[in-house]
Amino acid sequence: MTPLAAYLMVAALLFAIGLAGALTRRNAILVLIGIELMLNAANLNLIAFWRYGPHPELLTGMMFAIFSIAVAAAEAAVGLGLVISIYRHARTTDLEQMNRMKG
Amino acid sequence: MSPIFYLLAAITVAGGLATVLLKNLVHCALAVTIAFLGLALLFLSLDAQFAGFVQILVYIGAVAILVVFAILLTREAEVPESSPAGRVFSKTWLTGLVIAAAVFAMLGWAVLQSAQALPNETAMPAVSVRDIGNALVGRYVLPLEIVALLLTAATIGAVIVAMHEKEAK
Amino acid sequence: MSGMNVPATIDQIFILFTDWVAHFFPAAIRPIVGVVLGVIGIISVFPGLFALTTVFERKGLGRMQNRYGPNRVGPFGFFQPVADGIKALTKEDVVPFRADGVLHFLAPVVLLAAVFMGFAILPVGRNMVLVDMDAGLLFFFAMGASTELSVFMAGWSSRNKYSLLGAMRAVAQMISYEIPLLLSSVVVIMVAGTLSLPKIVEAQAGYTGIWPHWYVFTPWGLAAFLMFGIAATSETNRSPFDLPEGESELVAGYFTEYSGFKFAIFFIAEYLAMFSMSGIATTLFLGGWSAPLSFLNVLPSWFWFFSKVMCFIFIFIWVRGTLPRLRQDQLMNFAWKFVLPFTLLDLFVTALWRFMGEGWARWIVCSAILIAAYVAMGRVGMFRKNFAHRRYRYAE
Amino acid sequence: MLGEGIIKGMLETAKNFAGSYVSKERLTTVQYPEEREALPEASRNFPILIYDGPEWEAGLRCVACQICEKECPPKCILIEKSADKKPDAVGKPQFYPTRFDIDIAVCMSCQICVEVCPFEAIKMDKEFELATDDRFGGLLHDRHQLAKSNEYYHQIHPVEAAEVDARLAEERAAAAAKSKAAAEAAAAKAAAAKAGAEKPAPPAGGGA
Repeated sequence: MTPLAAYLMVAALLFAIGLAGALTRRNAILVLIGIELMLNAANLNLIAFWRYGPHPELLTGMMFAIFSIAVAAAEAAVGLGLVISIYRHARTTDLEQMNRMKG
Repeated sequence: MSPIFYLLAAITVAGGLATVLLKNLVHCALAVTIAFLGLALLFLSLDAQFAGFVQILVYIGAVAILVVFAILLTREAEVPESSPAGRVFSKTWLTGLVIAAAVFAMLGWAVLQSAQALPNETAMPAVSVRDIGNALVGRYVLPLEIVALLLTAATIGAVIVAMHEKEAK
Repeated sequence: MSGMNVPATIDQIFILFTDWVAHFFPAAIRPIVGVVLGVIGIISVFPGLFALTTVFERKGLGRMQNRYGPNRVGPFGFFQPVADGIKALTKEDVVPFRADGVLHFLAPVVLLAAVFMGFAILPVGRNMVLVDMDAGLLFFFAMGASTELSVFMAGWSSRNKYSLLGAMRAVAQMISYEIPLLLSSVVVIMVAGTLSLPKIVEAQAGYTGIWPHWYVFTPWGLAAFLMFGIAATSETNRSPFDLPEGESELVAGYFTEYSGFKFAIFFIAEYLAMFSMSGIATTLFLGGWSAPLSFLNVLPSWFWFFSKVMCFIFIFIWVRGTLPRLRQDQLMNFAWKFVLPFTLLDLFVTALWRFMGEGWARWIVCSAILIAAYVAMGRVGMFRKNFAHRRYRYAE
Repeated sequence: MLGEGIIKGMLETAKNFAGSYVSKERLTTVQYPEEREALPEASRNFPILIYDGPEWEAGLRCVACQICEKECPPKCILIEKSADKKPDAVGKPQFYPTRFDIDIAVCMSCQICVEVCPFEAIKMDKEFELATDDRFGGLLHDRHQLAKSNEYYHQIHPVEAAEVDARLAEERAAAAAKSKAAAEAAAAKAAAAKAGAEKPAPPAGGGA
């Protein structure tokens, strides 16, 4: 069986990739995607810990992951709504041009 | 470590990398779907059937589609990012890469440090969807209600934020 | 179970055959052989059914419009799909110059794969299910959800405005109708208490007198069944919800730029999605493979399953031959302002039904609520105004 | 109530579905190559050239006036005028086409050639099964392929052909009367001249 550490390493790698994406890309949508990737990496951790933890029948990690997925979906919806709304005002999704406080 | 795990991990990481590195926005959105799919399969390999299918349903079926819609709705704004050659040496890119690498190094170090202490094998938990349902409306009923409220609020919020402003112009 | 008076050999003939083939192999790989045979069964039976359905659909549509359908190739035109297949295979595979080659190629492959996956959990007869998954229904909907992205891939990679428009329509429509689809199956899950399809079928087994205990014969079941049917028609892009491919306005929607074999794959995938949707509807509401009347149990279970699926197919064809295509705004209004609230109400009614206990009272109360809601939403519903007046909105 | 119309429509199609198996009158289509419906009188496809009498080459009504060639909007007609003359349908000596080609790949069946023809020589055919595997030669019809007898014309457009025949007969009669009158006049003149100068009269021109 695959050791828990392997799953944790994959999750860490994915988290780092998501972080790099969120930090380097200039498009707001891609930043959101990077954040989603980080959330997903966290979910993988939760599921892996649930599976290898002492009391899987209590479903703690699994529940955490399911709620996290639900929250992430809500976050994506609102985030993308905001991006579209900003795009309406500023005609851009480039974060470097979105630094003004007035619309 | 089974070859299947390597395969799934490779798919997931490759999808993630492609998301960050590809230039075309739509390609990025499709690449992130591959990462989501890889993660769902990893969940399945961890015997978390329910979470795996929910992952596919929510991420591939909804979030990826949302992202794609957002990309197409803001298509005029597709600014050509600075050329790849120039990007490698740009300050933002370098800073981001360094921070990400540092975070990964730290996480990896932490994992490897505790690898001995981590459990390597457990019996497969006998968890059915019925148990998950019972837990959701039993032990976790308060979070469930809060999530329900959050989702409703998010739906309304997203609609209002993105709604067509009436006769604004 | 009440179905024990069926001649067991005929009923289980496919299982017996699989076991017989598997016993030639070493014990270690016998389960794999069984699964492989099941997969072969699925990928041969349902495309075969697809071929037959295309002929029946064209002939049936013809008859509904007072003309003969195809009747030239072979006896009564039944070799028409063979001719069509040869034509599709020998045609040139055209890829637009500016198209995104990789995505253009991947889209039909991904679509067909996702659609085929959905058949894995379909119980086509007693003990005849490839994988009895604990979260079977969720698996089915997860696979259904992943077809949307391949539709988008097809439309976007073609670099054609009609394709893109068709794909966006298809995706918006599929997302909108996925919610009522899921909610109307949640109704069944609530009562059956399981996501596993064979268990849902078993929950509907048994007869009162000669009448079966199917969920469609309850007020909430009928309502959910109708909503499921509407949502399923829309999910599979069938007429009258076929505006993603609307031939008269969008050429062919997201597969405008596909030709030859790739087009055939889209075509097959559409029909296979229709079969799997019919199969799920049969399983959820019509008792799966159980016989419609108790004494009809003498016929094998798989016969009943496929008969019910074919009935659904006929209704699909019948509706296609009758109703005109909706407009995009009508479609969306209908989904969000009628189907979705009604399924939500049905969810509530089902809970009421569950907690009211046996007796006639729950029949009357539940039917009254549903009928009143239906009439009220149909008559004074806000969507009537929007059906009549068209408000133009332009993309920015 | 919502859905009433849908049910009504579904019943209608169901009636059609069942009815089409019971009564053949419901079916609006025919099984084409085996069953054919008579084409209406006014149906038309591509132009043909009409000839009188048994010999197609001798009987062609066309006098190579080239009006149709000039009027044809897509320019699908090619006519070459003969050097010599021969008597036409009415009896006057006229030129005749040594070449008359119509490219039916170009023809758009507008019937303008028929409208402008003063000699009733070009008419529209009803033949529509003209498909060929040779798209250049096979669709370029020469005057032999285009020539169709007057009887054939009567077959495909009986009413129109009868009118045309009546008109031609009238013209022929008029021409005959005219030539007769001319002959008589000539004879009278000749007689007068004979009476006057005792000279032989020139033969009367034109035969009828």
